[in-house]
Amino acid sequence: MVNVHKGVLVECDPAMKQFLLYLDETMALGKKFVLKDLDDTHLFILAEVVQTLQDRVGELMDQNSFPITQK
Amino acid sequence: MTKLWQRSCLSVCVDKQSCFRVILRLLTLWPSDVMDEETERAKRWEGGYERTWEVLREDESGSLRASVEEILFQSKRKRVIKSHEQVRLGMMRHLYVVIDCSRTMEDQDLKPNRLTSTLKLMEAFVDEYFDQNPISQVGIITTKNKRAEKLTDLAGNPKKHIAALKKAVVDTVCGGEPSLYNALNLALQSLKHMPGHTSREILIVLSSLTTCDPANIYELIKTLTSLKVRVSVIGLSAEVRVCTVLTRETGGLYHVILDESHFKDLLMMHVKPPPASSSSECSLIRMGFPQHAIASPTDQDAKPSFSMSHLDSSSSDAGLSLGGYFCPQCHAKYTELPVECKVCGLTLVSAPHLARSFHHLFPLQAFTESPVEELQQGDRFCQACQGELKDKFTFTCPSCRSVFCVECDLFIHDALHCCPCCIHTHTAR
Amino acid sequence: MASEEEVNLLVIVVDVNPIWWGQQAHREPEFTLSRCLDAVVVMGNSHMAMSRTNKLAVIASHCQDSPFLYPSKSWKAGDNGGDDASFSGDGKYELLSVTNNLIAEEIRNILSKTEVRGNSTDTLLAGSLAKALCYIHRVSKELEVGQEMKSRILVIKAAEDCALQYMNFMNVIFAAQKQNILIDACVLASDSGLLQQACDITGGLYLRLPQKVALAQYLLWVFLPDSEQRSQLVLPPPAHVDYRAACFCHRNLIEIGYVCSVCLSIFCNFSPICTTCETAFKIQLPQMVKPKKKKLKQSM
Amino acid sequence: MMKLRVQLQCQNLHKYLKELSPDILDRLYNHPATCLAVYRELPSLAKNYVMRMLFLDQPLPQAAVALWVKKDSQKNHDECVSVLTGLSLWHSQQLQGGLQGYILNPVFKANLRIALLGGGKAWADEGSSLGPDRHARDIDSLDRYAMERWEVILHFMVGSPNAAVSQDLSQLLVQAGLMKREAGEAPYITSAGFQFLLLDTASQLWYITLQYLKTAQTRGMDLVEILSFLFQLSFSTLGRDYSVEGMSESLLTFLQHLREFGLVFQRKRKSRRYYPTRLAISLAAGVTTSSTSSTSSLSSTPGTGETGYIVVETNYRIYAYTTSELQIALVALFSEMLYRFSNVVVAQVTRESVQQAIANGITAQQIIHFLRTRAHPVMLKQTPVLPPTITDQIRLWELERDRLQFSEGVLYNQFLSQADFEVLRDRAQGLGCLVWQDVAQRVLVVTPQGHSEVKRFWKRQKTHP
Repeated sequence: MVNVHKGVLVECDPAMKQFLLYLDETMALGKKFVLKDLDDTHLFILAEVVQTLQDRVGELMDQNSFPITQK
Repeated sequence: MTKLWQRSCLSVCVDKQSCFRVILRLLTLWPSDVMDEETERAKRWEGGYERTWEVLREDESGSLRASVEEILFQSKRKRVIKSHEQVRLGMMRHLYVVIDCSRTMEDQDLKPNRLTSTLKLMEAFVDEYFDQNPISQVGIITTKNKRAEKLTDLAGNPKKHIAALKKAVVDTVCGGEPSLYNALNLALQSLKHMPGHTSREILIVLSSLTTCDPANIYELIKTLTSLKVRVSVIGLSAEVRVCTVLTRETGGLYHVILDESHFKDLLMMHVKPPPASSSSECSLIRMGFPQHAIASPTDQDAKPSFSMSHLDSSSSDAGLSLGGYFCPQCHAKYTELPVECKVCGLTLVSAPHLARSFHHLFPLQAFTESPVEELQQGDRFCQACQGELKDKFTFTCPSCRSVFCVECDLFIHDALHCCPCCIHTHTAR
Repeated sequence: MASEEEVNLLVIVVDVNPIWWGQQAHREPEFTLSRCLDAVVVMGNSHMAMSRTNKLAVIASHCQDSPFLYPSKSWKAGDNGGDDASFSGDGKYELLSVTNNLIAEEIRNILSKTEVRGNSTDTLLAGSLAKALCYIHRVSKELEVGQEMKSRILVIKAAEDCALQYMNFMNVIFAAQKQNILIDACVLASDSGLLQQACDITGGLYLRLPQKVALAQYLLWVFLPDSEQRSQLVLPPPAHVDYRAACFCHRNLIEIGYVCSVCLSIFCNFSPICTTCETAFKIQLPQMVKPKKKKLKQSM
Repeated sequence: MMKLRVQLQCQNLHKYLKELSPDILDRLYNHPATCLAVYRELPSLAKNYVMRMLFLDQPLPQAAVALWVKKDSQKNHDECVSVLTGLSLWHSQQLQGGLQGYILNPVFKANLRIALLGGGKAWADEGSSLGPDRHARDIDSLDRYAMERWEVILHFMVGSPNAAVSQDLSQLLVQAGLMKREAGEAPYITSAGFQFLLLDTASQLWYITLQYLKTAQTRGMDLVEILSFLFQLSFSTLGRDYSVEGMSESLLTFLQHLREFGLVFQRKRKSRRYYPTRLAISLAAGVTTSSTSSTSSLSSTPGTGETGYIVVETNYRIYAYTTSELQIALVALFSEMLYRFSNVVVAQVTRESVQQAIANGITAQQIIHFLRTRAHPVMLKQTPVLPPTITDQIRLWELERDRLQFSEGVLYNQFLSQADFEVLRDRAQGLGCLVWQDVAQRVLVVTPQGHSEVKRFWKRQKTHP
């Protein structure tokens, strides 16, 4: 029987996908949100987490960046 | 093996007892023997920058502008006015360029390193050389690992040299020590067969402070002098005694570079033909002025033919072409001029080639400088470019009394070589 | 405020030799100097209309002088001309009408003021070209940072070559070649050897007009495109250039000659003393009766 | 939630003209100024084609025209032919021998000839008919005036309190999408507006002009009339005065708008004479640069007498030598201010500041373009003008935000057979709503819009196999 899910298709690089899977496994957003792992660069996720997810990715990027300039 | 002067001094110094004596000798010998007071000042590289602020003067309002403008104007003006008036020049030159490829050429004080920088500048030099000396020849010698090798033979076609130089940039591996003796000797072997009416010159670009020679170089210098070979040296590191002697004895120039632009200036100095030595022979040389035959592609009878200059070259292109220059004596075909006919030995040139060197022979006289106030307010226009005369000084051609601006004065003497107003009289040459 | 578009400067040198044009008026009354100047103006206007950054200069090549027709000294581009008389009051682009009026005015001045001395029918082109080069040089110095300029010179030539000018002419050509300035030549009368060489050396076009009356059309057709467009268009083939040298003694064109090693003078016969620099030559084989027939020792 | 990036599109003149109908074009070509402007915008090869045919009265065989170019430039030739035909500058015409030939549009030909060689009637009354102007303006003051006017508009956009513009203009800015107006409030700048601010003046001007032209007809203006006037203005002489004599009512309104843009100077509203400013004259130049504006244009503000003022150092510092509040505000759009002095401000480009700008809808490309076009003459001397580390870093900061791309969709999986999957997939593809598919796993994603249609199809499919 054909299954139908509403959600959001995420396209990203493999490294970022691993990060998303990690967030999913550790329940970092309080719940599982990956509906289906499609392939190396695609995930299908719950629509409501998109905003939080973007913030988390932003945080990650903040952690990974260091101030290149001194004042 | 001739060690360098500086090097040998140092090695002597190891002997502690004679150390003092050597230093004494250094003190007594150096300034008087090698250079006089004046040149020493110029050679100290700081000399040019000493007390530069003293040149700047504030005007009444405390502004530096007028002073700075004056300096800018002077630097524009800075032109070699030492144009040799009707000195006989060696118009047909045979020049060997010796390029040091020793380990020291890997130094990176010139960017990206000394060798690449030198080879690049040399390409420009070869171009300029043939532009100014169209019926002259150049050969290139490299020296490394105590040996000297010909990169190119003496030849009159810039393309071949430039191709070789371009290849050398990629291929050359620097190594070992250079050998002045071997390089000079190699150049001498070909130069000594050159006819007496041509100049014989060697230009050495030396980076190393040492040389490794198989025999006494001073003997070789004597031979060079007797054969009227003029040797000039451009040093990339420091002044070296043996080169000072070499250039002094043979009547050449010796300079050490300050930076890359100075290097270029020094190289370009060797583009101008040197004054011919008074004892050099003169003769009339027989030359051919072939016409360029163009075979139109529509012409059914036209058959492509080989150019003689391609016969011995192993280059991939077959050298088949329709038109070309035909030797008026033996009708051998060449695609490019100038060339020496391989069949009958006639030198083939085109008239413009000769005309290119005329300006060396009939240099334009320097214009006289005069303040702009001498002109009426309404007449302050440059006769050449029609621009307004804004600078403080104007330049007047002594023969036709026309007035020019600084820029035009420079342009006329550097590029045009004739006064744009004098030409308007029919008596112009 | 550097513009990314490069400046394209065209200097037109028009031969206005009054003697030649006077004779021409008798030969072909339908093609006179004013017709020729009309064509020049059309050419200049078309060039300036092509792009805002295109610039124009016009030089008249006269017998004794080469005055600038445009821009004249007193008038600067961008400056309010001031004399309202220069507006023609018709549908012409203002800049062009200012230019054209200026050219007309200047040419009237020149032709009325200049008195002709002697009756030489040859024009001193080298001087005009030298002035053109100086002008181009100045304009190139006045460019703003980052701006580039391409320049070319179009010579419209009527009278004969002046053989005396050979050396100066050559100097001018080489200066032009060094500055990457094209010299184009549109020749109205007989072929000009000097201009052929100039065009060949600098990479310009040489064209001898088959029909003088169609001058304007030829100019627009052949000489208006700049070097970039020329590479795409089919244009007249390069002219056959005579590179033979003229000997200094008789001005004959020669194929084999003798060149003085000191001053590079060219002679058609062997002589023991160079007439130019007065050098005595060493004669390799003095016992020969006819040194001319004997080949001199060649430099090997 | 799905970020929609509004990219500011600047059309060039040709694209704009091509959209006009042939009879409007023919009417436009009735004015020499328009012909000259159109001619200048042609590709250089096409300009030569026009010149070659300008004085011919007979059509030329098409085959002969094709032989004008060398074989390897055939592509350029085809381009020229399509441009000339597209703008109906030339027409095909049957020759006597039955060959196809080209002949220039007679109206265009006649008017271009007039522009080049004279004849016809004058474009505009020059001010001399009014006698000399007692309040004559010199070029410098005109330049100042133009820049002031233009900056007022930009100030208005960034919401400077003392910048006020007319109702017409603010309406135009809203219509152009550069500003937004919520009921009862003052208009505020949009993301497109930010992008607009970072363009160079010529492109800004051209953008506004195009927007103006689009709305002109709704204002009851004659497009041909104002376009002709605009081109005529762009070919006029700086520092000369022209008279308003003989201008129609709508043209006079247009003149007032131009006055507000700073394109013309008019001392008083009722003044009988006007002076075009450098902005008007560089309008035609802006047409050219705008075609390549987003990437390569080097020009800052052609002809406005303004030199660049920004120095960028490799340590991410920006030194802006300017006293203009507006320019400082523009620099502050994507940088953090460090120090302010009387004639220079020092700012720092940081990750946060750039990301903030990107969040406002400005692209990295636009920031780089802004810095490049306003680079100080000292910077212009070096190649590349901007330090590559800075440009690369700004681009990287932009890319950072694009690590994830979201698209809403509906996932279909667990198909029983390959055939079922393929039927549904083909249907979705046919509807153009297929976003993603994996044949091996039998998974597909369709857009939410297409979902209902696909679902209906699938139900039908199941009931009527």
